[in-house]
This record gives sequence, structure tokens and C-alpha cells, in this order.
Amino acid sequence: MVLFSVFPLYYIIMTSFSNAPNLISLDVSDLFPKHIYFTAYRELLTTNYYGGSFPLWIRNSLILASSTALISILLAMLTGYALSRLNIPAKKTLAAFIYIVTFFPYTATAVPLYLMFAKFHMLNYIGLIIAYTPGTSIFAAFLAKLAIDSIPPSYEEIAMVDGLSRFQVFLRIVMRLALPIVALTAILSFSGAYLDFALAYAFLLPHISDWTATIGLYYAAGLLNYASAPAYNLFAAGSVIMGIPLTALFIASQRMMTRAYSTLAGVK
Amino acid sequence: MTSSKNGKNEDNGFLYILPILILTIFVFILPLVYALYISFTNMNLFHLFNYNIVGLKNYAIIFECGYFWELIKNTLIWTLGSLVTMMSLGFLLALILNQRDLKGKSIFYAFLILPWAFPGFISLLIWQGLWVDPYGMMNKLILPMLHLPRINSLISTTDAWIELILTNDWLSFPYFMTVFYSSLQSIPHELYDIAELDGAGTLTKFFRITLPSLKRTIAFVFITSFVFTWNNFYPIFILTGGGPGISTETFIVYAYQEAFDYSNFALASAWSVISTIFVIILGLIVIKYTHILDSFS
Amino acid sequence: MEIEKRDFVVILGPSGEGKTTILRIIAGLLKQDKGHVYLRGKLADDMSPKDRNIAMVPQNYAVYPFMNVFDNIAFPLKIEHVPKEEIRKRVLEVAEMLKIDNLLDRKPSQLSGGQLQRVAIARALVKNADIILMDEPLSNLDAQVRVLAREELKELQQKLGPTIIYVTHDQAEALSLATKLALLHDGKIQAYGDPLELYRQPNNSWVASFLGNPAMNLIRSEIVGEKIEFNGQAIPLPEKFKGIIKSNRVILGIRPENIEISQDGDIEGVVELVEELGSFTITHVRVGNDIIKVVDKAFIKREKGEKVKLKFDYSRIELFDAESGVNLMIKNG
Amino acid sequence: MEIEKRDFVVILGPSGEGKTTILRIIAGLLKQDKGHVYLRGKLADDMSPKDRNIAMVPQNYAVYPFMNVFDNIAFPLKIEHVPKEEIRKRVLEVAEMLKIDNLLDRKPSQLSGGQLQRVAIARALVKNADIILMDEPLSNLDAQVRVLAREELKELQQKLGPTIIYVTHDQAEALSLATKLALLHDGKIQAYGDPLELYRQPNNSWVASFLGNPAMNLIRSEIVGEKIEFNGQAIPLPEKFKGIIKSNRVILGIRPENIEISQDGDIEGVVELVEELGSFTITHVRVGNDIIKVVDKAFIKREKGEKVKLKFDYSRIELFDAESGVNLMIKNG
Amino acid sequence: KPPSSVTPTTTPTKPSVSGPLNITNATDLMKLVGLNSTPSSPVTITVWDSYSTSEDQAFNQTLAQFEKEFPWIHVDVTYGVGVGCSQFEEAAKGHDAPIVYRDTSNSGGALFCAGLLLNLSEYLPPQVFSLYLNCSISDWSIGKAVYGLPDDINYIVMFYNKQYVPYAPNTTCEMVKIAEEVNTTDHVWGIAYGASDEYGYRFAAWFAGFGGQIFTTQNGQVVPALNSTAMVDALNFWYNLTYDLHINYLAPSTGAGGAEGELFEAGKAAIIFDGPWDLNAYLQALGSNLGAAPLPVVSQTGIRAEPFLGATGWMISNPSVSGATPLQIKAALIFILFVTNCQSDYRLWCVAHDIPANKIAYNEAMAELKAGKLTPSYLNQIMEGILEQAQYTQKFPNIPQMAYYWNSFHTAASEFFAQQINAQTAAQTMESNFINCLKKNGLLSSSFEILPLPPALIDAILLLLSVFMIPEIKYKVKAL
Ligand SMILES: Nc1ncnc2c1ncn2[C@@H]1O[C@H](COP(=O)(O)OP(=O)(O)OP(=O)(O)O)[C@@H](O)[C@H]1O
Ligand SMILES: Nc1ncnc2c1ncn2[C@@H]1O[C@H](COP(=O)(O)OP(=O)(O)OP(=O)(O)O)[C@@H](O)[C@H]1O
Ligand SMILES: [Mg+2]
Ligand SMILES: [Mg+2]
Repeated sequence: MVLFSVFPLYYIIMTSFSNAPNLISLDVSDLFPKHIYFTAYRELLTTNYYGGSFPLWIRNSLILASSTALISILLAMLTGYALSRLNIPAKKTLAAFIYIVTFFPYTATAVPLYLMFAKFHMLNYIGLIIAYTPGTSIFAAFLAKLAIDSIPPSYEEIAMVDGLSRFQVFLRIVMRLALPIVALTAILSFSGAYLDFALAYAFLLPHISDWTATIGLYYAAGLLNYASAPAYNLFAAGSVIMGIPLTALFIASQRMMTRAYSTLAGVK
Repeated sequence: MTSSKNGKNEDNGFLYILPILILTIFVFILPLVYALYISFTNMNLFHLFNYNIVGLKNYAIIFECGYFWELIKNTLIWTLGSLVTMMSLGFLLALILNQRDLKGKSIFYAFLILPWAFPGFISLLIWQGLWVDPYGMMNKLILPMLHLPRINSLISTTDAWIELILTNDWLSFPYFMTVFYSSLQSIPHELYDIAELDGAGTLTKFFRITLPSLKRTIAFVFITSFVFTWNNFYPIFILTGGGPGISTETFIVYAYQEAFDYSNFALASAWSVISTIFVIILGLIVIKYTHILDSFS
Repeated sequence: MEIEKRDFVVILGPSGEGKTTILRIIAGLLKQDKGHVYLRGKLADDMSPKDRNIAMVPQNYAVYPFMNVFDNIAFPLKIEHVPKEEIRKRVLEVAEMLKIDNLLDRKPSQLSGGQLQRVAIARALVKNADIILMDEPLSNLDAQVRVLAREELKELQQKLGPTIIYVTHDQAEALSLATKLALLHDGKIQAYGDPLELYRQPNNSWVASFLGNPAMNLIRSEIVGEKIEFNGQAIPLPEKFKGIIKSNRVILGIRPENIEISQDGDIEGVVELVEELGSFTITHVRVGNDIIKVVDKAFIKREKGEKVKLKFDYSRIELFDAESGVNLMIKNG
Repeated sequence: MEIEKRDFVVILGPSGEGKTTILRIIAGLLKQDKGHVYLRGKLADDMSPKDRNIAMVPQNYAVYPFMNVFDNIAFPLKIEHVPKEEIRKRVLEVAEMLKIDNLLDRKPSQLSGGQLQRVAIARALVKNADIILMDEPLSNLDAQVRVLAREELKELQQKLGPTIIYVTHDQAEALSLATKLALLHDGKIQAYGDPLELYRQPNNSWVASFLGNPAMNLIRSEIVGEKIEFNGQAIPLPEKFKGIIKSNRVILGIRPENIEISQDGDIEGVVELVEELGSFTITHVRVGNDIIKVVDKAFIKREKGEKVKLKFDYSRIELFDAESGVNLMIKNG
Repeated sequence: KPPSSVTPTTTPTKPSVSGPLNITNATDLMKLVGLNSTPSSPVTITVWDSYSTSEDQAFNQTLAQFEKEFPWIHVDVTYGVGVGCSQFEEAAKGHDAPIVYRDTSNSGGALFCAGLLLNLSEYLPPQVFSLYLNCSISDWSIGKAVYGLPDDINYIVMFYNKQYVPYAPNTTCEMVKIAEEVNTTDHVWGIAYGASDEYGYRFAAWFAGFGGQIFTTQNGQVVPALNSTAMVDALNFWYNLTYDLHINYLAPSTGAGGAEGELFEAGKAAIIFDGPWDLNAYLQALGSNLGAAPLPVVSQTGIRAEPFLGATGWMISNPSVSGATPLQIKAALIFILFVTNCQSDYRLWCVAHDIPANKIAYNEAMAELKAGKLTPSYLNQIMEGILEQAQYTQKFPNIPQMAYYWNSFHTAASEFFAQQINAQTAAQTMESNFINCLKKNGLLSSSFEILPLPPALIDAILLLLSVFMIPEIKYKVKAL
């Protein structure tokens, strides 16, 4: 099973160390390359693409994804906190409503979304963050709600008695106590924003220096334009580079993740 | 829980929930209403600005084109096929990881979540290569090793489904594994102790304790993943393109094609609206049936 | 309910009676439906929790699991932006006093229940608040440790002298700690006052049945002339009640330790169950339809079914109104 | 450690001592490192849990949250494929006995702690196993309810007569329930036997310090001739120890209830703290460097600092070896 | 269908030019668009560039030169735009379209018919269009209207591996023979052609070779003509090669990046059909073993298999969707003339081997080839083969109807090559799919009637929308 999960990734890494732009290898012997080339990495990291460069795009992506993660966390926890602790009229209906809303498919909302954001001159990072956050946040809010339910309110109360306002308590205590959910939200929203292509492409296309790593990688590897053979080794190298922070994030929060969903099973 | 029942908090809870409401309306509701509106018009490339309301014409087209039921069937195969297999796979792995005496658990786990942690767009391309018959390593190496027949999605619809679902499984099993592993760990072991004393075997314990304990987890991930898979079209798009024929084409792939290949925004919206109605109905049934939202009252 | 400065007020009541709720109202975490909260002589209804200068030790300690002990204790000071140096000083001081200065680097997960409790108390003390609320702080501890902790707490209060409002449902704790005891039931404070007085002369039958372990024997009786009759048995009406009693139907209350099993007793019964608890024995004696419990310091083996005679200490008998449950002595005297 | 049929064995020990572990070993859920488990006279080391015919009530009840009460109780029978009719009959029978027959349709989340406990017990009883293991079944209950539950349990055992092995860290519970008491400490069974005997004559100083509330006073002393000396005070060596004592350094043990504060006492001390607990009073008396606790049934107001005299009941004195802590009487007699 | 929906905001003043056209220097270019002097204030034009990464190298040199010669025009370039027009449509709908846009003639045609592009023949004198190869200009014309200036022409050719293929086959019979030979002696695939994976771009060549054409005209209406014996024969021809003779590898993915290209590069397939855009990849892999030649004559019919001749080019958005001022339009005209002039076009040829659409550049390239000046020298022969194909091409049907051809073809063809239906059924299905699509999109008279919608529902939706301020909808609300 481990092999099954790692094999395709091995493949990607091998492709990234090849100097031929090919993706599939025809012989089993190709799986163990005789030479390792760093050409793809060198090209990707050093080429300047008319005002953009892969490191710049990675930086953009990291900023975009981190901001999205931050705001998603805040939103998810706020909502979860409100659902769990605060008094809201028609709470259940509201919860069901925002939950069902996430069922809407991207194809239904893509074009209107673009038009709306164009209207409000928000075809930029802020617009993207706004478009990315609700989906993950709503999902995470439900987990957060359950997690906060299982935190004794006395943790918050003692902090309030000690002089924090409710919102400060939320920021400093609740978020910290529900860390697994925070971590999960961070990961889901981070990787969502980090790996998104379609929406980022629609929003950020005009200026090459604003691109995210995915757009840049598609462009650099020639996948945007079928009038040239795609350089898959470049593409693989790019995704390995992109994969590093993501994988690090996943592995670092491994323990959190394996706890994040436990409240779901929790005996009510 | 307690404080909400007391109901006399000095803060207005609505304030906390307002941001998500505004964003939700902005990012989901308004676009959908707009899409609904468009679906009653004839907006397409040639009527980009001067479009008219055409009533239910687009919906009539959809029902008359004859694809409708085929696409429903495909979408259900895709959604349920993927879900059932990847949930089982995830569950199985979670059970394995949850064994108390397993050594090197966290290393296994780290390897097993890699597919989730890696950019999916390249993984799909790699899988496309892996499935090439007879050259891709799936067909050249792995299937023969397991004494299984080769898979060629170009010449068999069944093969195409196997290819799609297996690939989707690979992409998603780490998620399910994590969820189930997480939930498994929160079942008190006393529940098993007692059952063991009473003479329950492994299977009995699994079906009578593990499964019921995870009912809520299963329901929750089932419904969210159901919707996600229903709306997910990249694997199909990249691997089979809906072929052979339209035998692996789903609702969303078709809607996407309508919108972006044919620039028929009105028809695409109609497809999307129908698809949305479908998921919502199915979703509501699941929600009602599993009482998944009950804990939010 | 008034609380004097330097009092150690214990609020005692069964689970779910609103004990925690009262504390939360005092702390300002909840708004009360009716009534007012006065703190240090001033109306505090609209004060926010942080302005009330109250410290609190919640039911489960609520020691933040993600901070070490030092940071936990320092937390209230950090919120008040006390200078670092001063924080250090005050935390060390309190920690030493509570003998947890060697634990300051530990995480709460590495502490035992008793240590956790001290951390929670240290966090409450470090603020120098003159009112400290404690919500069943000892309920999670082992029986053994609990007794020790109780004693420490008592000494501490005597040394530092804050006003403590302490919630519990453990009687022994309540009686041993309280300088003032409040009994909560049916959403009302049933009794408030000196714990021993309440113990000796409960102001109503609920208090009588609640306070004491084993509880006071309560026996439905009738006053017939100068006698109290129950279950076919009769005892003379003690002198102090004479002239006071108006109603016929009363509840006779007598504490198990005020009954003796003795040959010269005047009530006959049959031993139903004997609980030997080491330092004393509880004998359940059936008298007609009532079970009367007797606490005995002596080790006299008794068998189930044995016939015994009970001797009441008449001076310790209380009578309650059969309807309202009010102590007839207090009501009328 | 042998357990007789129909015994009610209570295993008492501080938290984390391995009480739960022992139960799980008996049940076959864990393999012991050393030693053997015999059940009904047969070596059971290699028996699987289900073959041991044991029922268990675990620490947190482990009532399946996803089944209603009926299904929970019926669970062991369903696993044994008992016919439906019979299941129904037996469940109803047990439920009636435990007075939970009106709760059969409820989900565990709708039950109170006490009700949950009964469900767990019903589930254990329904199997008709002759050995029932219980792990702190009452620890989650209110003090008040706990006492009631304890009594019920005792009656039940007397009625049905299974062998019960009961784990707790609450002494009162242990003493009131046990027909045999096992004390666990340092991974060893420190004492096993009749609870009252253990109480009266603890076999070592740890047992002495653990059993009893307040615990036995333990005072480091020296035997000088025919006297026991401590802190500058001396009392005569009781008759029964004469000729037995070899070592000089001993620990004198005497229970607080065996001391009286009385004018004709021969030990002088100063009152340090007075705890009034209603039915009795604990007076902490400082004698030199030792604090001696005295339990007093009488209500005599004493002030801190008051000088008092203590009178020991010499017949109740125990002596322990200062090094090993072993009771000298038992060791040598 | 005339572009009825959007009318240009300014009536163009078409400058008449007499005598031979000279657009080699800046002043001439400015005169050509009606500017007599450099405008006093600078102007910015937005440009969407869909070149590939290697083409962008040439383009950026051209751009630098342009900005030097026209310092008053600032060019705001968006790189990485995909071909295919969906991105542009969304932007247009949001009134945010770029002023200048580059795409295929196929996409351009649809956009023009939708009224989103300027008719350049209204802005430029006819002499300008004669600067480009006729075939490329006709690819960018609908009727008399020219809607873009081409910068390259493209089509597929036959690439072969000289190691296995002794001479370029001229007929399908020869091709089959060679492929069989290769199969038996070298044990590699004779041909790798993934007929089931493709959407009909390359198949159109074989279809034509078997005598078919995609559209016919009936009663003045353009209708599909896929259900023909030509289609059946063409399908069966490839079926035969694949399943009976086993000399064609039915690759699941096409082009240099797909299984087809991979096999060819690895020397495991002797012949493939692909365009010059993948030339670099094959050159890298095969070097001097690479050969290129026109597609063969179909032996059954004696007609050559003629691929589509497509041209990519530059177009200018209708000001109503880009918000361009007349001056910006002029600057845009100068820009697209500049980037398609002989120098720029020749540069593309040199850097990326794009086949020039500019006559002078094309001739230059031909001359170079004839003189054998390309290095490495074997490249001359390859390019010759590629350019030779240009004589045997069919005009790309750049009418709006064409958009619905691809999927209709693909669906039926993939089913056919999966052996699920026979060729007759496939041809029928293709056509009926095609017709259905056209009907659904209003390009063929259809039976779909407007069904009534409860007015209350419309009111409700419109009310909701009016709140959210899309002005055009507001306008509709008023109109109702
Ligand atoms: N007088 C009252 N007015 C309003 N609500 C009350 C009152 N008394 C109790 N409640 C309600 O009863 C519930 C339990 O109260 P609370 O938690 O204060 O009980 P408790 O005495 O602290 O119980 P425990 O001993 O289990 O901690 C709360 O939800 C509270 O709202
Ligand atoms: N004799 C022993 N041999 C091996 N391990 C032991 C022993 N005693 C205790 N332990 C270990 O100590 C831990 C705590 O034991 P256990 O849960 O049985 O304690 P407990 O007495 O039931 O505590 P509590 O009163 O808190 O329920 C277990 O992990 C157990 O493995
Ligand atoms: Mg409470
Ligand atoms: Mg235990």
C-alpha cells in the first residue's frame, strides 16, 4: 500500500531529474535512470519570464495561500465558535443553509463569480482570497463547532475573569485549544489556494508578475498552449518544488490532523 | 453548550457569524442566482449582451437531448464508485494504523498521506501516463505482477471506469484514512473490552462497535465527499475525456464543456442548476436520514 | 445573602442546582434574571467580568494545556501588562507558597490532579484579587489527596485572608472549610449561616436530609398529647417543644449519631443492614416501615435480623412541619 | 490472593497503581508479566476472555452510546445468539430488578450518571456470569447519590450472590462494601483480608496511613525500657508488646478516634486546627514536631493555641518497624 | 450571421493609400492608420499574448523594437493566455477585454461573428492584406471582412524516422507497406496515430482524402455532412490498420507530450502525424533520423489527405468590450501591423520555426531553405517537407458552426475505436450530434420552442439581481 501511494510520486521525482521533456517511460528500466540532471530545476529557477520568474511566483503563491489560510482559520473558528457557544436565532436553519450552499458546483458559479468580481474591481489577490475562503471555512466551521463543544467553557471564562474580552478570549484561548481544527483548516485552505489553477488564472492573468506558481508552472512548461510540446520534466520539477512546502506542512501537522476529526466520532 | 442555553451572553452571536454569511452570499448565492437567471435566457457567445429570456427552453433542451439519463447514470457510477472504494480503502488503512502494536506508525502515515500532500495536477498527468496500455507502468508492471488483466480505457467502458475510480482513490484515500484514523482513536477501548468479555470476535466488534461509533463520521465525510466527487471533474477530464463515447462523461464535465467549449452560458447554467438541484436533494436526503446536522441545533 | 470580608463561604447543593451558575453570575459571566450582585458594597450588575477584580478557580481547573505552569500562573498578569520583572517575582512568590516552584517548567499534562489544582489556585492568587471563587476545586482528586488539599486550602485562606466563595457538593468539605455555609436547592438558597448551627438545627427538612452523612433520620410522626408517635412507637415530646407545636403532623428529625443502641432504649427495631466503616458503624434499623440509621463508634458485631432497642437523645430531636418542612423551633421560637 | 465464591472483594489503591490493570488481567484482556490467574480453581492464563465467563463494569461504564438501553443490556446475549424471546425475557427481568425497565427505549445520552451505572450493571448481570468485575463504578456520581448507589449494590450482591471484584479508591466505599479488601501500592498487594481487621490492625505502616479517614496517626518513637518515647513525651509500652519488641526505633500508630482530649490525659499538646464536620470534630494537636489528629464526637469548642491533654487508648496502639514499616505484632506474633 | 449586437462606437475613417504600400518605418505606419504626427500624449494598449514560451522569445525582441520606434505607445502585455476563446469571452462580458488579442482563426471567427472584434477591412486599405499569404488571409476572413492579421500558418505533416522508413510514402498503400515492413523486421509500430483520442483536427485530413467535407450548404443554410461514405471509409481505413493489420498503435494521447510522441521519440514508432509546433521535441530526440513529408495520397480515391490550414493571428477587440479610445485603436492597429511585419514574422521562424504568414518573410524562409542555409543541415530537408505540405491543405472552416464539430466527432469516433459501434453508426452519430449541437445553440432552425416561465419567478429573480447591481440586468428590469 505504501508502494501504491509513493510510486507515482517517485515517478514525478524521476521525471523532474530527467533532461528529456517526457512524461511516460516505456520500459521498466527507465524507472532507474542512469543519470540525474538538474537542468529542469536550473531552468525553472533561473529563467526570467518577461517580468515573472518561478521563485517570484512561488513567493506569490505562498503569500496568497498563507493569507487565505489565515482568513479561513479566522472565519471557520469564528463561525464554529458562534455556532457552539453563542446565541444565534435560527441557528440550525442557518447552519444547514450555509452548509448546503457549499454544494454548488464550480461550473455554476465560475462565470458569474468572474463577472461580479470584475464589476467590483476585485480581480486581484483580495478577490481571490474572498473567493477561496468560504468553501473551506464552512466545512471547517462544522468541525470547529464540534471541537469547541467539547472544550469546557471554563477555559474561556477564567480568561474573561482575568481581564480578556470575549473576542480576545476567542483569539488567545479558543483558537489555541482547538488547534487540531486550526491546523486542519490551515492545511485545507492553504493547499486549496496554493494549488488552484482555474480561478487564479481567471483572476490574475493580466500581469505576469502577479501570477501564482501554478499559472507560472503551466506557462513555463508549455501546458497553456498546445502549440508547443509540453516540457514535462520542467513541470515535474516545478511541482516537486511546489510540493515541498506542502508536504512539509502536512507532515509537520500530522499529529494535529489525526486528531482533528476525532470530535466527529466523539460520544455525544 | 451550557452558555448558549443560558442565552444571556453580552455579545451578539450574530456578529460572529456575519462575515461568513456575507462571504457565502457573495461567493455562492449571488453567482448561483445569476446562473439561475442566465439559465432562463439565451446568453451565449452570440448573445453575450443582447440576450433574451427564453423561459424553460434550456431545460427542455437538456431533457430532450437524450443524454440526460446517461449522464445521471455516469455521475452516479463515478460518485458512488469512487466514494465506496475510497472510503473502504481509507477505512481499512485507518484500521491497520490503529492497531495498538504497530511499529513505525507515524512513518507509515507520513508516506500514506503523501498523495494528498502533493500537487494533484501533476499526479493526474502521471497517472495518465501510468495507465497507457501497454506501456504505462500500471499495465506493464503492476497489474501483471498481481496477475490481473490489463486495463485499456480506450476500448472498454468498464476499464475506463476502473481507471478513473482507481486514480481517484489514489488521490483521495489519504483524506479518508486520516478522518477515520482520527475517529477510531477516539473510541474508548473499554467498549471493545466489554464486548470481548462477552465473546465478540473481531468481526462482531467491527460491525457492532466500530461501525456504529463512526456513524456520524462516516455520514459527515460521506456527504461532503459525495458533493465534492459529484462536482469534481478533473480526473475524468484528464484521463478519459468522458470517453469512450460519452460513457464516462458526467454532469459537470458536460456542463463545463457546454460553458467553455461551446460558450453557451445559458445552457451551461441550466446544466449546473439541474446538477445543483440534484446534489441538494440527495444531500438533504442524506442529512435527514443520518441526522448529521442534529448536533448543530 | 451577604458575605463578610475574609469569609470562607461554601455553597453546597446537589448537582445541577445552579451552583456553578451562581459563581458565573458573581463573576459577571452570566447576567442574572432577577436580583442584584453587589461587590464590595457597590452594585456590580453592569460591570464586565474583568472590572470586577475577582479571581476564579473553575470546576475543572481550566489550566491551559498549551502553556507551562509558569505561563499559566503569569497569564492574568500578562493580560494586565504587568512588567516582566514583576510578573516573575509575583509568580515565584505564589509558586513557592503553594510549593509548586519546582514545577514551573512543566506542561499541565505532566502534572497530577493535586498539582493542577495548586496551579489553578496559584493563578487565582497571583492577581491579588480580594474575592476568589472556587468551583468544586477538589472534586477531581483522590479521596486521600482531597483531604490533604482541603486542609492546605484552609490554612492558606487563614494566612492570606481573601474572601473565598467555594462551591461543592461534598458535605465533609463544606463543613470543614466553611465559615459560612449556603445550601442551594430548588433554585433557592435554603439556608445560609454558620455550618455547625445549620448542622445541628437545620432550618427545614430538606436541609436536614441533605446535610450530614449519613443524613438525619426523618420520620413522619404525629403529636399526640405529650408524645410523639410514629409507627406504633411513641416517645415523650421534649420539653423545649411544649407550647410551640400547633400542628399535629410533624416530621421528627434525629441525627444517627444521636441515637444509641442500648438495652434501655425505648424504641424497638430489627437490624436490617450493618455498614462497618472502620471508625464507625452505620446500623440500619427497621422500625415499622421506617429505616432508622444509627451511627456507632463502638465495634459491636450485629447480625441482620437481630432485635435491638434504640435510645434517642431527646435533646437533639428536631421537629419539622409535615407540610412546609420548616423547623418548628425556628419558625416559632 | 484467593477469592472465595460469593465474596465481595474490593481492591483499593491510589490512582495509577494498576487497579484497572489487574481487572483487565483477570478478564484476560491483558497478559500478565508474571504470576498466574486461576478462575474457579483452574489455571486460566491461556483462556480467551470470552471463555472466562466473566462480566465487567468498566470505569466509564462503556455503555454503547449508539444503542438504546435495551440493546445495550441485550448485547452480551445477542453475541451468544440467545433466541430473541429469551433475550427479551432476561433483559426485562434484569431491568426490573435494577428499576430501569422504564428507560429501555432511551439512548445513553439521555441518562443520568446513576442510570448509566445501572445499565452497565444490568449488562453485566444479564449474562449470569458468576464473576463480575467492577472498576470504580461509582466514581462519577455525586457524593449523595454515591451513598445510595453503594447501598443498592450491596443489597444486590447479597440477593444474587455473584463474586464481585470491585475497584475503587474511595475508602468509605471499600469499607462498606467489601467482604475482602485488597490494598494495592507500589505494584504489590500490601494487604488482603477482612476490611475491619485491616482497619484495626494494619499489617504495615503504609496500610495504616492509607486506610481510614482521617488516617491513623503515625509517630516516630523509640522504645526505652518499658516506655514508648516520642517528642519528649513518653507513654507506657502496652502489655501485649512486651517481649516481642526487638528493635528500638518504631512507629507508633494510633487511630484518631482512639484518642481522647481529656484532663487526665498524659500527653501535652497545643491545638493547631479544628475541623468541625457535624457529626464529629477533628482536632489537630501539635505535640512537639508531630501533629496528632483526634476525632471527637462531642461538640466542645476549642480555640487554636489552646493547651490540651491527650489520652490514648493503649489497647488500640499499633507499633510498626521503623525501617520496614511492618506491624510488629503481626510480624512476631 | 451579421454582428448585430454590437456596433462600433466610431465610424472608421479608412485612409486610402495609393501606390505600393510601404510600412517599413514608423511614420508610414502612422499614416496608414490616419495619424499624421506623433500624438502629444502617450497611450497604453493592453495585449493578450498566446505565444508559447519559445515563441515569446521572438515576440519580446519584436516588442522591444516596437517600443523603441513608438515611444508614445506603451504596451501592457499579458503573457500565458491560452488559445481558445473562453477567457476572452469572460473578460468581454465584464467589459474588460484586452484591446489586442492573439488566437487561432477558429476562435477569432467565433468572436468576430459574436461582434466582439473589429472588422479590420474597415480600418485598413486592402493593399495591407496582400502582404500576407493568400491562404492565411482567407483563413482570417469571413466574406469580405478580415478580422485579424496572421502571423503564422500551421497544419499537420507526416514525420517519420529514417532509421525505419526508407523513403517518404506518397500513397497510403506505400505507407501501409512500409509500416508492415517496419512491424515485422524492426518490431516497432509502423504508425502511431491515436485516432480515438483526437477531436477531429487531424482526422479531417483523412476525411478529405477519402473525399469528404465537413459542411455543405442546403437552402442557404450551412449543414454538417459527416454522415457520408467518405467518413465511413476513413474510419474503417484506420480501424483496419489498427485492429486487422496491427500496424497502428492507437495511442491514448497525442502530440509530442503524449504517448504518440513518446513512442516516436523513443524509436518505437516509425510514422506519426503532427504539426511543426512539436518539431523541436522530435529534432532533439531523433536528430538527423527525422524526416518530414506531406500526408500521402489516399490510394482508394487518389485524393491527397489534406490537413486543415490554420493560421494564428492578431485581432483587435470591439471598443465596446475593451473600452478603447479611437487613439488606442489606432495604436493597436499599428501594433498588430508591426508584430506581423516581415521582420517580426521572420524572427518567429528563426526562433520557433513558425511558418511565416507574411509573404516576404515566407519567401525569405523559402530562399533560405533552397540555399540549404539552415543548420544543422538536415533541418533543410525537414523544413522542405513541412513547407511542401502547404500546397496540399484545406481551408479551415472558420465559421461559428465549426465549434461544435470537435466534440461531436470525438464522441462518436472514440466509441467507434472502442469497438462499440460500427463505422456507419459512428458517422450517423457524429452528424446527429453535430446537428443537435447546432440546434441547441441556435445555429440551425430547431424544434425547441420558448417555453413559458411563471412571471412571478422571473420577477423574483430579477429583483434579487437588481439588488446586486449588474447594470445590464437593471436595465432589463426596467425594460420588463
Ligand atoms: N436558579 C436557576 N435559574 C436558571 N437556571 C438555573 C438555575 N439553577 C440551575 N439552572 C440551570 O441548571 C443547569 C445546571 O447548573 P449548574 O451547572 O450551575 O449546576 P451545578 O450546581 O454547578 O452542577 P454541578 O454540581 O454538576 O457542577 C444550568 O444550565 C443552569 O442554567
Ligand atoms: N504492576 C504493574 N505492572 C505493570 N504496569 C503497571 C503496574 N501497575 C500499574 N501499571 C501501569 O500504570 C498505568 C496505570 O494503571 P491503571 O490504569 O491500572 O491504574 P488505576 O489504578 O486503575 O488508576 P485509576 O485509579 O486512575 O483508574 C497503566 O498504564 C499500567 O500499565
Ligand atoms: Mg458546577
Ligand atoms: Mg483505573
